[in-house]
Amino acid sequence: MNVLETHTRRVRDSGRKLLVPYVTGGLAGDWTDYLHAAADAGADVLEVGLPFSDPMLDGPAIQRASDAALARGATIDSILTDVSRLSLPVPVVAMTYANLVFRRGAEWFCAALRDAGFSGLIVPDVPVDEADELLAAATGLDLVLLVSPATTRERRREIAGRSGGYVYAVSLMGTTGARAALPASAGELARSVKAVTDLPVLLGFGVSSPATARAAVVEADGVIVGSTLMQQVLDGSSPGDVGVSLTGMRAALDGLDA
Amino acid sequence: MNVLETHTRRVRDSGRKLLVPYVTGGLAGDWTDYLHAAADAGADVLEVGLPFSDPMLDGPAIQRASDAALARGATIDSILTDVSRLSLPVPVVAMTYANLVFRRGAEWFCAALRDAGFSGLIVPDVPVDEADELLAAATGLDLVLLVSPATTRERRREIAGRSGGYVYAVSLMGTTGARAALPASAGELARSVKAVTDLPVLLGFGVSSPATARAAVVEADGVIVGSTLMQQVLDGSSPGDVGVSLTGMRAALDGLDA
Amino acid sequence: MSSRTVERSRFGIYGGRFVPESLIPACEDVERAFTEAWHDPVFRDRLAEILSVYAGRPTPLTPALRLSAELGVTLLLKREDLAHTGSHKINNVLGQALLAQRMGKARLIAETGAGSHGVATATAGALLGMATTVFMGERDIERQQLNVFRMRTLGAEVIPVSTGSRTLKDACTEALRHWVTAVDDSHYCLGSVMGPHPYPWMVREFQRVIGDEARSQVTAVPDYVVACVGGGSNAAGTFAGFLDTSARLIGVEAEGGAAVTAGSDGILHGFRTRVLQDADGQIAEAHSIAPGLDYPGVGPEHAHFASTGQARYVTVGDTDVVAAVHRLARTEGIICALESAHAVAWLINAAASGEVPAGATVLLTLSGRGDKDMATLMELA
Amino acid sequence: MSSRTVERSRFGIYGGRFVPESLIPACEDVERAFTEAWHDPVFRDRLAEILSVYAGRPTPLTPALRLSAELGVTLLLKREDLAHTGSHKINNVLGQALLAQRMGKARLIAETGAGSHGVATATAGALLGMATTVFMGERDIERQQLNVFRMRTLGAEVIPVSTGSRTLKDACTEALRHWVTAVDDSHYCLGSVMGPHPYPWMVREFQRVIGDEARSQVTAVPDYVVACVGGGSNAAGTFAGFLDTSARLIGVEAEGGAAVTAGSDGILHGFRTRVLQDADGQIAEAHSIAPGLDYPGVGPEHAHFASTGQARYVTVGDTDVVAAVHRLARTEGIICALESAHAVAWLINAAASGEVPAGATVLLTLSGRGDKDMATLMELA
Ligand SMILES: Cc1ncc(COP(=O)(O)O)c(C=O)c1O
Ligand SMILES: Cc1ncc(COP(=O)(O)O)c(C=O)c1O
Repeated sequence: MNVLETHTRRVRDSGRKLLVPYVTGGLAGDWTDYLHAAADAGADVLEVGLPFSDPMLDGPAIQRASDAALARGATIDSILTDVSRLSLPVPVVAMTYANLVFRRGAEWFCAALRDAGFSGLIVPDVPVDEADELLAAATGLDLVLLVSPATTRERRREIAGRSGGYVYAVSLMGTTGARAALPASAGELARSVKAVTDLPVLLGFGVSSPATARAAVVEADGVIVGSTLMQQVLDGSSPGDVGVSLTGMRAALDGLDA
Repeated sequence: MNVLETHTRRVRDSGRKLLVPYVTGGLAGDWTDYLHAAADAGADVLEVGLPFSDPMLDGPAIQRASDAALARGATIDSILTDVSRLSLPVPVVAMTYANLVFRRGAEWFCAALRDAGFSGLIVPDVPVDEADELLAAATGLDLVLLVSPATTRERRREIAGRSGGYVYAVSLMGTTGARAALPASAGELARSVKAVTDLPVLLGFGVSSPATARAAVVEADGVIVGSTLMQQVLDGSSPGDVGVSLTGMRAALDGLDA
Repeated sequence: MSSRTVERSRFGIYGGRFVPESLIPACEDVERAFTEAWHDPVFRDRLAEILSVYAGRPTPLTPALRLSAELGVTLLLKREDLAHTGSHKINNVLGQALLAQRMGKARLIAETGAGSHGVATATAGALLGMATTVFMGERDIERQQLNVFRMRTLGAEVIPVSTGSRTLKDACTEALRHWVTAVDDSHYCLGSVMGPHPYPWMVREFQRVIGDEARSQVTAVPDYVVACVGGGSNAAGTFAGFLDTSARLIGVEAEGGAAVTAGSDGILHGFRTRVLQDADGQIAEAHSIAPGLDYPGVGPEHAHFASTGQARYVTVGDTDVVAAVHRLARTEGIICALESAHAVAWLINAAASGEVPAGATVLLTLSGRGDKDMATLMELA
Repeated sequence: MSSRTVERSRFGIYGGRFVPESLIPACEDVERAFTEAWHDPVFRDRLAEILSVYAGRPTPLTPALRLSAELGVTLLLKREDLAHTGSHKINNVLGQALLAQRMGKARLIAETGAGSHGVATATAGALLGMATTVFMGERDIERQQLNVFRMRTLGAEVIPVSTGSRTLKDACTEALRHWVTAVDDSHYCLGSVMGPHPYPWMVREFQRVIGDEARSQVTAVPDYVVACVGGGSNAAGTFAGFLDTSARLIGVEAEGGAAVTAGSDGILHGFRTRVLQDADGQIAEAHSIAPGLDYPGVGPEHAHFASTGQARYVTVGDTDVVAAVHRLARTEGIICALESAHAVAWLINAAASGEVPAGATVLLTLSGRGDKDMATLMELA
């Protein structure tokens, strides 16, 4: 078992709900400060986005964050270098799109991630059917696969069986982006995935507040929080501000708020 | 033989070349003064245009003269009334298009012309083949028919045979309008028409100066002068000015100039 | 001309050849050449071949299922909008251009209103390597810029006409004036069933392919055959296929250009017909949102059909026409020309009023596509 | 998906289904439905019927006599410009819209560049009574205003896309994003032989009518078969009719959008192909005067054909393309789309250089008509 999954299982088994913030790499000069702030606020895993010019599954906030990072000159290299210099208390997972993974080859890409200290990898446009090559290359890294409300029972089983680190349950049929409330599909999806795997199952897409986070973990083992944070950064929030947001969610997950 | 033809033959037979100026009826408030001036300058026949909205055989000068007359409110009625009040020393011929002739019927139209004192009629878009009805209605009026450089020998004979007053030889393939010189076709045409008729043969289209007038009557029995006069009127020339122009042409026709 | 020719040049009391003497030989040449060509299987085969491999004939007969259901009738659309250059005008123009070539002419002259006929003529000129000059009213140039650019792209010279109403009527007058100066090397490629003999007859013959095809495409004679009428060529061509049937023939004029419905007998552009005019015979300006119907006269055969009752002529106004474009677009996915939309608009009204009874079968000629009219419609949107 | 499906989803190493998990069931549904429909004679007859009575198929094969003479070759033009809505896009769209209806979908989603595919989709939506939403880059909206208005007239909603290069690539990305939210009631009607499996295969099958018709229209196998390549659907459809012959297949890309010629292996919009990109894999902006070719990727089958040599891919630049529009217009009376003019421009160059030898027979697909490009050409005039 790889580092990431050992960690996520241990947290889950400890009864703690996982908080997984997402930060777009290279979004700002001090972007890694947002990682530290997130870790300090109680994140269990950190997702670092490697921005892609055509992020097909992302809504406006992460689109704009990606564009901003690319406009600032962020590259795979620069982001991995930045991450390699950090010493973070929790595992770091890369989130990106297939074209960046395969451009110089999945082997090269996975090696680069490992060298920079990443523990896992999420590539939303590489569904399980297309994942063989990447799975083969990702030794030492967990490849986190996604399930969606549209995924059939049979596929849920297959995806959960081949996913590493956790299963990323996409709470709704849509792109990333903050929503006021989680749809009913979210809880059902988490429950149905948990029924076929003992991997931690985390809900993402639309988790944007203590309330939605708490709603999510009624069924799920944790949440992934991205767009709402990136929107804050785009609006000028400091690492400290973002830390405060995450602290609120942490508290909600821990049952301490309200 | 009608009044017009009796007159034109007599003039021709006297050795005098016919000068036939054209004036657009209703072109100006004092438009009939131009008729008087023309008569005073030695015109042998006067052509009065009844303006038509779509004068298919006219070039820019007479188009504009027609538009101006219509814009001033000229009607068949108003022009005929104006003419009926004149007492002119030479015959007056109406020149207009088929639609004005047939609108209220050729019978009505010819009667109106006769009542107003006209002696003849020219309708350039009623060729000989379509002229039966009009010829029947035009008792007492001479229907002047046109020949053109494109007219075949056989048609020339037919047209000359049915024309009254004179034969209107169109000097060139084109619309009315002043030209610097007469084309060679003009003389040939006049000669060839004269070969098949003893009616006077007058050249029109492009006769615009003493020189072109003189060139025309090398073969023809006279000239019709329109566009150049109407252009002068549009440019602000008085009846007196127009009279001076015509006097020059008269002199040229009489062999007195140069 | 012989009395036989005079006879043939007439449709009842309408038609004829009221042109300046200078044009008589040219008209006679065209008449002679067309008569010969039309009896020459080689010419007819060549025309048929070009219409097929170049212009996209036969055009389909499309059942308009959704609009039919809404109107309670069975509507069949004869799709001249699919012909090359986007309207039925190409049928006539290819015929005349081949004829002009056969006559040894090097140049084509045309008038145009909507630009459809101008584009078609420029197209035929390019195809056969003949210079092309198109006269177009300044007002039409403004509202049909797309077509003006298409003509120029095809190599034609477009000459703006600034006289009179600056629309089709004036372009036609100017083209005739120009033809007088250029008969030797130029053929006047007239765009509709109008002008001096033999044009109304010749253009009808070139356009009868619409009606002949439609006749062979229907499974039974329709109850109504409907077409818009500007000069009247698409209607004449359509009607030609159904004259010997029980179909009721309906020609739809623009309310502001309704020569048959609102005009009186007159002579314009070389022929006797029904014309919009005042008491003296001054030609009135037509007013239609459809430049191709913005004409105060109508082909003589239609004036004749109206007088005998062989066809019925009706009008619709601009508002209904624009609505009809949108209705057809949204129900059938076809954006037709504003001209053609007159026929559609009449049917919509007639089906609503019960004038066309439920269950009737209606064959309607869509004379052209609406791309050229988008600027006009955009301004209204 | 089963390994058989993975197999079928590939063209060599290209193709595949690189889409978010949310879209997998939708792609599988489309694949299943299309596979069934394509084996169902009722479906195929219905499609064939609509293509014929509605869209104007078969389109002619026109011998381009004057341009042939100038170039010293025998040029045959497959006339997709005469198809309803003005391009080959209607072939694919009618197929997909019928399929969507069969699948019980109420709505069509599409991306568009030139607007041709958007207009075609809006047309099919109107014809079948389905709501239609079209995504279009803001830059393309500016240069293709005519088509935008046509779509709206047909009742479609046109959504401007302001991300990235604001052209076809971004419209496609946005359409995919939108599809994720609307898979239940909406079919994504993709406009070319690209996207996730089964689109490249399905669209090729719907477009093979071009090649099949052309094959039956030629009297002998041509030496060259030429088509422009944006996504590659008109080329794929044309080539499909000649894959088993000795004809040399030539795909012509825009110089500034030459994914095959100047790109490298990558994954975009759900499939592996050749893409214009930087060293990291960021997608480059394409630049072409022809909005339909302004795309940094290419259909996977073309990437495969290029790698095996089954077809050859070449490029031409904007200047030659504009000249080709004018040359074809003046020699043949056909104003083709800027996209299609790429194929013409290549032939003109290749005939001049001797690359296409004198006497060769060339079949060239004119994918669409140029009306939509008049504004662009006017600016250059
Ligand atoms: C599309 C279309 N339909 C109809 C007409 C009217 O002409 P006609 O009555 O001769 O068919 C025109 C004339 O330009 C036209 O462009
Ligand atoms: C007329 C025309 N041709 C070609 C294309 C390019 O598409 P494809 O390569 O899929 O045929 C387009 C795309 O919009 C088009 O509009």
